[in-house]
Amino acid sequence: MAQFVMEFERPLVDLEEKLQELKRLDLAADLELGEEIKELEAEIEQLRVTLYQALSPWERVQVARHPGRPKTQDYVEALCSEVVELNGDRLYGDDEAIFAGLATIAGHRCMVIGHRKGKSTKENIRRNFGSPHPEGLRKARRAMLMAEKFGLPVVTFVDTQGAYPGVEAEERGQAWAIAENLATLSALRVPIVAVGIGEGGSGGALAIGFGDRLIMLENAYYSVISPEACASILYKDAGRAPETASCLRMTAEDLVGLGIADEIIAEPLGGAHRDPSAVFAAVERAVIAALSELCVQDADALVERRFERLSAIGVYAEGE
Amino acid sequence: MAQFVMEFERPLVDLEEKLQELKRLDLAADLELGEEIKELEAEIEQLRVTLYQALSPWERVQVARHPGRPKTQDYVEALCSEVVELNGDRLYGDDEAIFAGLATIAGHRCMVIGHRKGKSTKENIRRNFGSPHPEGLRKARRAMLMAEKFGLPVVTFVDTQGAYPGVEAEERGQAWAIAENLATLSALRVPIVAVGIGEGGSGGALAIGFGDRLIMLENAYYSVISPEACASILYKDAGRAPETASCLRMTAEDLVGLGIADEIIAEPLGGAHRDPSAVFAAVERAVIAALSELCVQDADALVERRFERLSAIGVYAEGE
Amino acid sequence: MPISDWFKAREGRRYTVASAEKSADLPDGVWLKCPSCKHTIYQGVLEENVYVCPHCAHHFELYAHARVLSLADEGTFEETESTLSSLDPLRFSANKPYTESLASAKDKTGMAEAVVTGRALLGGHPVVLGAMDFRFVGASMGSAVGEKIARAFALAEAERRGLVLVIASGGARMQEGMLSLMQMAKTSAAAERLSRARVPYISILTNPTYGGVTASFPVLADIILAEPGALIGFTGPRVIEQTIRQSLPKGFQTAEFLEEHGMIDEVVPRTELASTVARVLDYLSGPEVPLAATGAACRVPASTGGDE
Amino acid sequence: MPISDWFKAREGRRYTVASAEKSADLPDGVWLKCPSCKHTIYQGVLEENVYVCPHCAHHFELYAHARVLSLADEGTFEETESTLSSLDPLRFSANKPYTESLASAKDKTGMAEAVVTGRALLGGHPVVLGAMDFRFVGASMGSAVGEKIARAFALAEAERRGLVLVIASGGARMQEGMLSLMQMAKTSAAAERLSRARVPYISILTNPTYGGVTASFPVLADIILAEPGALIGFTGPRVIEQTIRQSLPKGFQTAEFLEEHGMIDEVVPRTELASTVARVLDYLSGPEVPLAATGAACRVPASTGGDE
Ligand SMILES: [Zn+2]
Ligand SMILES: [Zn+2]
Repeated sequence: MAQFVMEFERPLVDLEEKLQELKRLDLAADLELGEEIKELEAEIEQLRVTLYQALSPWERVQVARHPGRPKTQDYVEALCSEVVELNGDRLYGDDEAIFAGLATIAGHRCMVIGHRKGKSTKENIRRNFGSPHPEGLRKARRAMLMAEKFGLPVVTFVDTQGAYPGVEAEERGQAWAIAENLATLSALRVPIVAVGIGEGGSGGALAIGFGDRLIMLENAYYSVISPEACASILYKDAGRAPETASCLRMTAEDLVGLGIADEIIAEPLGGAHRDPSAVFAAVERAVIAALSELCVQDADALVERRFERLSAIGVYAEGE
Repeated sequence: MAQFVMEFERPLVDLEEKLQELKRLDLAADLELGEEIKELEAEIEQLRVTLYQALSPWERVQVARHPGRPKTQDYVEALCSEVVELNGDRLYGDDEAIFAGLATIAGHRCMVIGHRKGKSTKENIRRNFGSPHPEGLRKARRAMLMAEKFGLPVVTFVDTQGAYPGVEAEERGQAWAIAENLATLSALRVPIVAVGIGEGGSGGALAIGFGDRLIMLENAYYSVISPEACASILYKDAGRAPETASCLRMTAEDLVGLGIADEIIAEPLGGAHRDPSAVFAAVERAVIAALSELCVQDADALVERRFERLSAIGVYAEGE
Repeated sequence: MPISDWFKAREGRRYTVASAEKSADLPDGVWLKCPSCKHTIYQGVLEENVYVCPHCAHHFELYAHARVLSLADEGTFEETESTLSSLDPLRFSANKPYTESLASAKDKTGMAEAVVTGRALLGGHPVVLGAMDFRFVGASMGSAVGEKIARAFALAEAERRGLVLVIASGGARMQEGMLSLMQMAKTSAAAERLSRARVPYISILTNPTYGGVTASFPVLADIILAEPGALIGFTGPRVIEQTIRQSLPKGFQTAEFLEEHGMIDEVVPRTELASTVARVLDYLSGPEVPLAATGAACRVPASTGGDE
Repeated sequence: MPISDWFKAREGRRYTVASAEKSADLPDGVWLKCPSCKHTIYQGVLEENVYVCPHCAHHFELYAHARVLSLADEGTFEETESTLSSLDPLRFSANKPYTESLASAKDKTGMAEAVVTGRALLGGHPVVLGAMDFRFVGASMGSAVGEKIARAFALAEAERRGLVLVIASGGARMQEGMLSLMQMAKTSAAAERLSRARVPYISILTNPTYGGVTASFPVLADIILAEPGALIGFTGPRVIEQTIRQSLPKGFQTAEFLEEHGMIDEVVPRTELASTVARVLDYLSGPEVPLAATGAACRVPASTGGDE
């Protein structure tokens, strides 16, 4: 498949294409274009750094949504062994927008839960583009409770535009399913490590997206509302999303600043899709470090700290 | 509405009609038919006793299914005050075949749960003839757990032909819903008093139909399979249900004999529909007596005794 | 005392009572028009009827303080955390600065934030009582609302008072970004604690209840009531229509629709809310001694007969 | 050792292994015909393949003892409660006396009842292992089956062994009337106890699993697996068709249908069952010290690295 190009990286891609052309010439005609190639490579390198090293929030959103970006199932494949997938909520259905399974990460036996976007249109339709219905969230909750019952830490991969906004989802209690997951996560007696790997869309993300640690990939975002929806409300113009993306403070760095995320995992220049295996390794290191710290803690203390951590979130004034 | 006549009581009804006729003649023509009337009354009284005092199991099944027989909502109306009905399973729907509600019985605050048959065709369609879908059983389970949470004893009224045998019921996990109720009832930390008031059809009945006490109305039945279905299987002839009704040992008396039911409440001659208020009073006395005994018990001991009671049910051989 | 007198007694605070009262600056005895049946109604009559139209049962919007007073036993409501209010942690200024929205909401309502909480008696039961006010930035939940709700849960737990919350909300408060989203987790955590402490919690969903607020503490109640016709959901109807490109079924997301779909316990007219809540508390509010300490299986032993 | 040798070593017991073995009295090397793809298969091949057709993956009926042996680590299965058997408490004699049905079932199967239970190792994990045999009165659950199942749960709890049960059943055993129905409550109570003790329980639903048995202990497992194509439900398809007066959707009540409807965890071919169950037990079977005693949040502390 042709490389997907985000708008802001067009100038870089143009240069890269030119470089490829030069290299082909070099080989084909055996000409001495070495100097030109070297110069162009230097130029590209500089542009790459300029372009990628200080991405705007809106540009990061583009990177977070890049179709080639590693998805939950890529992390499961790269990090996990001995996987046993769990299906179904035992109430209504099995939602393929949510993955849940027993899995081993570097020797740690865990319960892994994640939003599951597809990699092709066909797969995306089956997985509803990673937007869960209530039965998906209830499957996740069943997995959480099983993890608690058998003393397995929970690792979640967050990557969704949000819970699915459809008639049937409302009929089957989307709000109820989300709220019950929040309550369950808040008091679960095993460690919970959440990793923001791409999109973190509102309640549908939060329903599996917090715990004792929140690790964010550098270009992952997490937001109360999508920048487009926010722009639609405020300006009646979704096209002004680049502005609202900044206002909403939804980047990994913002989240650390707000005391909501703990840690940022650097991505390769250009985004996680440029070198997935480096990202997998970094995520594995971070998850293992978190688990090593959390798993030996006393369960009561763990839950109490999580509650205090949640309770402390918020900025407000008191007094007349 | 015309009095519903069960087949076996036809001779009695014929005599009763004749008596009414005589009485009308007496009044209209001012004739002295007093003697004839008295004789007929005596004859009727004797036939009534002969007919009703030793009902066969199959005749009891007819009484248990009598359309005029008091239903769960009649018991709720007669016995309960301050009722707060609970609706919905908070997962999928609200099933009108099941009633659940907070209610006060002679000063005892309880959780009341019951199968709810309709009294008219229209109501029966809405209530699915008292045959629950999974969402009804899950509403019942929610009520059980709420009762446990707030220390309220559970009183159930059992009256169903069985869980609904439909495609959607299977799709939404009828077996799962029943089994979860059984597990929940077995370990619930509050007293459970079940009252068999009419039909006790298999798993759909059992899902709210056992606990620390099982009180059976004299003509209520409780069976692993309907006598018709049993006859269909064994004889390929549902018409032989009168025979299988006897074989299956499904009457109140049988259940006490088998150690499954604790107590039988006598019904007026002819069945509960002949004098509902007497039945309500007797049921109230029995329920209150059971609650008075159970509510002061230690919760751990209560649950342990219930488990032992269940574990002891069964007749089998051991040893070569 | 009637609600209007109570407000007069607290001069200096510019509380208003209900949406129909926008003509309250007119002299006493003013007539109001019902937007549903178009009848004109004497304001005093409307007030006596908890702002429910006596002709068509239309439920007028009822502001937070009036709501609280409509539920509490007369003279028993004592507000808590009344000075807790929002800041502007994100310096949010897309289109209109957040600080301006807050200032105008305060000015319009006389409230410090979108939720009022306090102690009260309700049907004789000690409760913590709260209500949200849609006029205040759409009763959206930012840090201050989340904190007040969380404190209401904590107070209910600490004093073992039943918790009664009247909900209305447009959802999360986007001007506080992720701080707002996290209030969903924070308030749900508080609800879970109260639940484990087995203190009863009743929520009353009113028109409108939407978004991230719906998907947190309101639906975690032991008993969920709703006012007739109230619109309640996670995603708003317009967004759903845009997503599915179909028009929505009739009655979609009404309280009645939700009852049919098993999500709420009962649709209760406003005029019967106080008595219904009191009745529920009769069942779920027990003596102060926790069950575990007595060992007995039931809250009300047989010997006491039941009527406290 | 191969299953057939194991049986030879236990002479005097007339266990049979699987439905295809009805030609087992023929000399070694007999060929069998697959009812699905009509291929003829060498019996030894079929046996090696756990009675799954190597051509079309048709799953032949597998009898209880063979089933247990197919899952247990070689030579580790020790039967328990092997003498527990049914009586005729109702003196049930409609059409055919129950005692006759029992006698012919015993004769046909060489089993005392429709379920075999015992201790075993499975992937190295100590387990309690059980399997039901459809040939024995349709593997229906009467008092004896209920008691054996309940004792299997109790044994698993007492020795903190994972419980693995392979289900097949036509439902309750009507010849025992209400005693049979109550086995549903009794076995579910046993399952609830094991669950509260946090001992893992895996059920494997095979063809057919129906009626009151489905609606009790089998679906209360932590992990529910099923064999491909197995028919599983509460009400049988004919009764449903009679009720709704419509024909049933294609694939209705198959294992795959149930997975789609969220009721089971995974459809697993018979050849992979032992390894799948072993893998699940790797996760859910912990050390003998209960979690509460250590205080630590997780079963496997980080320092141990994981591989036991
Ligand atoms: Zn009106
Ligand atoms: Zn084949």
